[in-house]
Amino acid sequence: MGLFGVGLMVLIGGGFLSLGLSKTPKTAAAVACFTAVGGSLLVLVGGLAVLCSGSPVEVRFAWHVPFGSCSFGLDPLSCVFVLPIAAVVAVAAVYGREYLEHSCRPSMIGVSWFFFNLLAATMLLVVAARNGLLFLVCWEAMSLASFFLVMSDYEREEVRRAGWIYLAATHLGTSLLLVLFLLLGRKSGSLDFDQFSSEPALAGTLFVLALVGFGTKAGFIPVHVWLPEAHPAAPSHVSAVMSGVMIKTGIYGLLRTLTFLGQPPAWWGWTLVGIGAASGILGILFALSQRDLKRLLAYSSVENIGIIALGLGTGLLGITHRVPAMAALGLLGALVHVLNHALFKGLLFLGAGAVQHGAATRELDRLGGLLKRMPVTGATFLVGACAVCGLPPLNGFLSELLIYLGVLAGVAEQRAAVSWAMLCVLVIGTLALVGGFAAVCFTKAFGAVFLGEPRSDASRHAHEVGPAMRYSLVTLAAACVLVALSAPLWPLVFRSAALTIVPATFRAETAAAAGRATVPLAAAAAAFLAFLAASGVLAAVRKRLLAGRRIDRGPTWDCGYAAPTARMQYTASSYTGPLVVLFRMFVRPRVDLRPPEGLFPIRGRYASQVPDLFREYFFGPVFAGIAWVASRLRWLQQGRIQLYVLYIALTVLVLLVWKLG
Amino acid sequence: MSNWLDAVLVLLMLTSLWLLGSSRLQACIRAVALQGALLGLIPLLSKWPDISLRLGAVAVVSMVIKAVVLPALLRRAVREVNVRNEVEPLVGFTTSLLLGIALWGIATHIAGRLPVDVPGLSPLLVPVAIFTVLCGFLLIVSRNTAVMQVIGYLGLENGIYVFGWAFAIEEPLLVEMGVLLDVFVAVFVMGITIHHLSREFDSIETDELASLKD
Amino acid sequence: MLWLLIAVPAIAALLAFALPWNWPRRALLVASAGLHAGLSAAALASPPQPLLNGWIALDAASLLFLAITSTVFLVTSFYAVGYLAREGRRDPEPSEDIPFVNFPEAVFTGCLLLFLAAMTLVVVSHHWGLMWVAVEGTTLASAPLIYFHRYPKSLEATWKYLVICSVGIALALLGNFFLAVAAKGAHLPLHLAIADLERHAGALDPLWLQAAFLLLLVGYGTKMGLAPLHTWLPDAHSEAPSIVSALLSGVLLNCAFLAILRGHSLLVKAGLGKFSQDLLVLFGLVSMVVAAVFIIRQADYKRLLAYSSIEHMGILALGVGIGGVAGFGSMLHAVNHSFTKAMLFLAAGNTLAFFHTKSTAEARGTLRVLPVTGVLWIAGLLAITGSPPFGTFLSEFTVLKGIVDGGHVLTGVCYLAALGAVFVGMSAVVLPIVYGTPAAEQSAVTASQGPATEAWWSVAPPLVLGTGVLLLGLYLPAGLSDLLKQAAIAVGAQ
Amino acid sequence: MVAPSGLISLALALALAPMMPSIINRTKALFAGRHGQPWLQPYRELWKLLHKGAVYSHTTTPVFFTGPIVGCAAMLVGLLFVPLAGTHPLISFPGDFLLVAYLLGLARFFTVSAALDTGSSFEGMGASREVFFSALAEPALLLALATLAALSGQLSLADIFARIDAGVLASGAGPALLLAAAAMMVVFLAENARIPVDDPNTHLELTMIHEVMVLDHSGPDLAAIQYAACLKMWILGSLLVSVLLPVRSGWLLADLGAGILGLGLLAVATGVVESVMARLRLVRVPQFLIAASILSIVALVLVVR
Repeated sequence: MGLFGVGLMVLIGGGFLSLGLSKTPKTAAAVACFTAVGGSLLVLVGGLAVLCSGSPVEVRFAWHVPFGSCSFGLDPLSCVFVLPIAAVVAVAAVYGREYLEHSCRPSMIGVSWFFFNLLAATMLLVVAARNGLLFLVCWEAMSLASFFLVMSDYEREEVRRAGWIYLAATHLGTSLLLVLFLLLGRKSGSLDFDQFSSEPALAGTLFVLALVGFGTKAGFIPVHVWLPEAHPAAPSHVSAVMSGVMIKTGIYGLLRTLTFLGQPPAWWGWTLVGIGAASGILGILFALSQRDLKRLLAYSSVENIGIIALGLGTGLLGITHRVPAMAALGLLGALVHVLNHALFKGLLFLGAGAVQHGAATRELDRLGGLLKRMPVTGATFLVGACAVCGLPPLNGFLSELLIYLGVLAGVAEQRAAVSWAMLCVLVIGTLALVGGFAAVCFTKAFGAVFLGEPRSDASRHAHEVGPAMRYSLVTLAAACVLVALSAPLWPLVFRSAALTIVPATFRAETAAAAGRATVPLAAAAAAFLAFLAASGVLAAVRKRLLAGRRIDRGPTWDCGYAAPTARMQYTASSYTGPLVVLFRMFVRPRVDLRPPEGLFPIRGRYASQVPDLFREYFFGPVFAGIAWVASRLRWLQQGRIQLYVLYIALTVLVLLVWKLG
Repeated sequence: MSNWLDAVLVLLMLTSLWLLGSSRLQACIRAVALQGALLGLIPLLSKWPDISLRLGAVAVVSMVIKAVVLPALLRRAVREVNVRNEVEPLVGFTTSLLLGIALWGIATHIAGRLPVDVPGLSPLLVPVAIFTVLCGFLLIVSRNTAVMQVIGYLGLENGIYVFGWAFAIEEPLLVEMGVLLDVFVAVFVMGITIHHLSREFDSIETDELASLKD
Repeated sequence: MLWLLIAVPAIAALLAFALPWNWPRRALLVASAGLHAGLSAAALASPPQPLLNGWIALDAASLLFLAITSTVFLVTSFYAVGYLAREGRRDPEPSEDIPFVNFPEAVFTGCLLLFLAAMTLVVVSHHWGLMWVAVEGTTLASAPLIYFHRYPKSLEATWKYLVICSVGIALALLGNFFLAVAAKGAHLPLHLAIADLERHAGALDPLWLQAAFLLLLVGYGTKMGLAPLHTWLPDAHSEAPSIVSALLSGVLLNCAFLAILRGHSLLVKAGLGKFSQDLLVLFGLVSMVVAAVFIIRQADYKRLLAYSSIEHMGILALGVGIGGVAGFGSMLHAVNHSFTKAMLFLAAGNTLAFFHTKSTAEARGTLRVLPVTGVLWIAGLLAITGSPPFGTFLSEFTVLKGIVDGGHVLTGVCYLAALGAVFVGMSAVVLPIVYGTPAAEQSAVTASQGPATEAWWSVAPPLVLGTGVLLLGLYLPAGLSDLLKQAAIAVGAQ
Repeated sequence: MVAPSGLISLALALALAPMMPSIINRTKALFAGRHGQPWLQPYRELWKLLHKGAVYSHTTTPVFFTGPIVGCAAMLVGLLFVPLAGTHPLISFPGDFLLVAYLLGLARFFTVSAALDTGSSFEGMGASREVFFSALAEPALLLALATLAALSGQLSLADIFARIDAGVLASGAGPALLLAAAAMMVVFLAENARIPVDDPNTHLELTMIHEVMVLDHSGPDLAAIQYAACLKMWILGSLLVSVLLPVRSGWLLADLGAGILGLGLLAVATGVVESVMARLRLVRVPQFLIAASILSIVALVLVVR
């Protein structure tokens, strides 16, 4: 806890320092970056210490506000989230220092760093808070810090819109959390977590409140709408932090709430599984139909949150039906995926930032051939892409494997029930489908950005990013590989965290089951090594075979069509065209087509974009409806004093007659 | 003296109806002045014969103000802005009268709900008071000129004072302050109105005054 | 001592009317504001003896609202000095788009001080009649302030303010008479001293008491701006000079609220608490919803702030109606709202002075042209919508806690829905004001000589208020929270 | 767990995998009334390619030749876990079939990337179809495997197939098994670029899927690709055969023989299908694959109920 506290101090202090130094941007950036890295490393060490010792620590100070108390604590569950937060923040800070130099007005750099450090600190405080009011204050401070970071490029209209949507969404979500905590603290009258308790009658309500309130931050469908707007709008190192770790605080909140609610009934698990399936499939469908690289990544975050939800749901069902393996593997899968997604999504967003920095656009159909020009970015992006598709030999595979095994373990127990088949179909079908679609999505992303020929001058003249950004990319890529190769470690590290959600009566057997999870993971790690070895050998053989043979270079085989131009390449949109057409029920591209006409057509035009289904057909109409009703009611205030006096008279009469009559 | 008091109350009620029914500003001003005078009579009648000096003084002062000063001010205002001598109703006079009858019903209903156990108090008093207040409201709401709204406001005040005289007579501060306030409001409202009429707009239609809205 | 509280501003007002020179008058304004603040501080330290056999006294509630009044007034008086100095320099011919054509400054300052005196009287008076007179006095003193720029719209606003408030006040007078009747039924010595009535509350005639409360609620509610009696409020706030709007919203509404609270506590003491609580909750919810309706897509930022005041008056009423811990929350919210709203109106004043328009469509991008004011706007938005770490969050949260603990499901849903709608609507309007792209000419100006330098007097006072709200969100001094608790108890809201 | 006996089936797989396409081609030739190519033709082609130089496009990057390597390596590692009929694979652990499935995915990812690397619109088109169809095929395969897992109550291929013997068929799980097998057959055809999904020996790039992706590969790279394709067919084939051919004698040689025989028959069957069926229109293919998923879902419900 000591180290943790010091780290927080360093983070916050650095933030204020850089705010004060904003007259001299370079020093401000240097200070903030240094403190961010240092602080998060301290925090990382502190968190690891608690995680390994497995014994929670708490500190409490008085706080002179009603119902508030400054009580912080670190238990395994918190630390599971502290780990990725600290790691991603540190890397993003190193990256951001160089990134901001080129992309941010010097006068704003100090402010931007202030909010960055604040965001980091508040995220850590959220997972460490042990008092409802404190949690809410940190939670909202976190949202506001990230809101200001999203708005940092506020000259652009779409950024302002994104910021507003984000602010509105997070605020509405939070208002549900207020009720949640007040209901939890209702019996004891105190808002300290250790005083929380839920009346059985209310548990369902509380769960729903938590699901929607925290789901809004986490990005569950259908309350994900802010996510694809805000993440592209933010500076890339911020998107990495937001998408990589900030949305995970929503998952943390959900888990923390579950620890108060006791034995979960079956429908909680089913709800989570359902939401997970919806978020997973729709999220990846929206993702693969995007044309903006960062929007694509944002939607893919929705998909990954869906996978986490699948794991949680499986785990809860395991608890409900007392299937130890299912509970353990499901929860472990979810938690491990939290870490994995933080790493590879952070990596991908940083990569996207590098692409934007190098080629000055995020439009997939204007990019191409960057691998030659930005080799490091390209290679690391490839690693991230494989990881997010859950492919071996990378970390993404581990968490999906755990979740698969959790479900199969449940079924293998031969509980005869159709609902188990349902579970299998939902979870396994979703994971498989999502895996396939993710492959589509990220071959599209990687191929369109880094392979083939450049589709625009900007990308033709792209240049590799500077050392700091390269190093941070490489660091995260290496982290993905290392997590994968150290697979058997993670169940042991995360076990105690997963157990905090399991009711005490059921802990022992769950713990045992969690221990058994190391076997497949160890085998998987071995397989990874085998694979790496095999590809190494094959590469050597190929080199050996080609040594001294004739190697020609020529144009790509164009099937007899002479001199194809770069613009004739298969574009990203046409690449996913068939899938989009197959699922046009969900993915509705808005096409603006002006075909060439006449004998000598001057120009034609074709533009298509995919608006968010739920924003387009649900939230948009609802908000418009409310505004419409409001505008209808405006005649109440239409300026005639007679009417105003009439209101008073009627009020008096009605009240007198009603209350006395 | 209670039947005298009742007579005065009935007269009050009739003046209110007269206010509702008359189409001439001058007539309305006269009606409101009469109301003021009748109002001054109430305490004297209800306390007859033992009338303290203070009571008499207050009664007289209020009579002077309500029956003389304010009507004079109103007339001056009307003269100054040389408006047509029309009331310009939003609601026709017959309708207003019918509404007046309805208001009388409501007033009696409410009064019925509010029993008073004060010996020697006319049963007419509460309904008449409420009725006068409601008529004041009706005037403000249903007439289109600023002056008529002032008149309506005065009618409403008169209604309230019926209460004041009847019950709160022992309450020294209230009444005097009330009188004081009447003067104030009158002065200010009139000042503003005259100002407004003479300077900004060249009519006293309150339609002119509907530019601030949503 | 108590006399001084009222006399200082009153005498200063007379002096101000008399003084022929500008700067001494402005000095007088600040000086008397400071003195008043000092006196109320002293009163806080050691509550003075009541006067006029208890008709003028200071209980906890009075102390609280007195503190709010003099603090806000003191802070705004600094703004007023700079404001008057600037307005004095403007060219005199009247026109709508250069709005600042002044009433003689003397009248303005004098009325400002009289306004303060009247409000102080409202706060300290413990006698129904006296309080009523004082409230009427605030109306009369503030009317000329609203009419400060003499053009038709401000005239119209003043006219509506006067007529509607007078009608309301008249009903309050009727309410007072009803109280008298209620007391007469109980054969009490008939002077409406609050203390006496509350002592014999049990003996009062319940029917007349309820009727009286209805009338008092409607009457003073008109002044406080509870929907649907709020109609004067947006017009007056949008047309008055920003300092006046700040005082109207930040202080005057509280005074009217205090008057209603006195009635509420009387009913509570008479065992009719349920009656008044239900009414307060009803009016609170209606006000919040109505405010939300008009805040959505509001085209005039000063009207926007006015409607937000209506919403917060709703919250105050709701909190007292719910009672329990929510009563405490509502007291705290009164403090927070006064500071925040004053700050926002002052920021609006700076914006109006720069852009010469109240239209949200044209006044955009303050962050670029008036950096500090822009920051004030965004901070004010977050504060007024009750986001942490501002004090308003604490108070709204406390009110919600009262609702939840009381198990009022429907009320809670409406409360949260209204708050949510207000937040979404208000942020949609204010964010462009802060972040939007300024119109061509302003951006040209900014491009040529950088963002406008903002005079200290125009930014320091709102900054002070904002800091206050922020601190209240992070730390609630024990003394203050005790005062709030006692105040809530004193008005029967606990 | 590790079973040395797995080495034998591994060696057999490495050696015999190229025979399957050869058998298929002979069958088709038989139906077409031709004599057909020599039995060892695939080996000859591999040999020839391995001794050639290579031509690379200016456009390409290292991803281009990494594709075949990764693809081949993935298949080799996959083979470690795949049992043939009753025999035990070299390694097995709970969930190994998931690893195999995802290794196929990895191979696909890189083959597709390599195709996109050339920047040719034809290869882009092929890549697009490849990922599209296999994304739809993946649930069918995994759900079918899940059915088997549920049926046997085991989580590793070895244990699963050890439990699926005549006894199981007798115990009334037959229909479920058949449905799962049918689904796997569809996946087998789709993944191996066979009619009715793809046509390995069409000559029009516009209609190709798998072939068009490798147009630009040459020399050892192409050899790696073709060998990987054979191994892939072997892997999916032996999964299918292990379901359809419940011979669990316990004698290694007998089981192996049965398995290889089964693979041969599978190849013949594929050839027959290719000869008698026409290729589906591309827009029909998704329905074909989704139907496969539905088959395995039904199977799953049958088993778990």
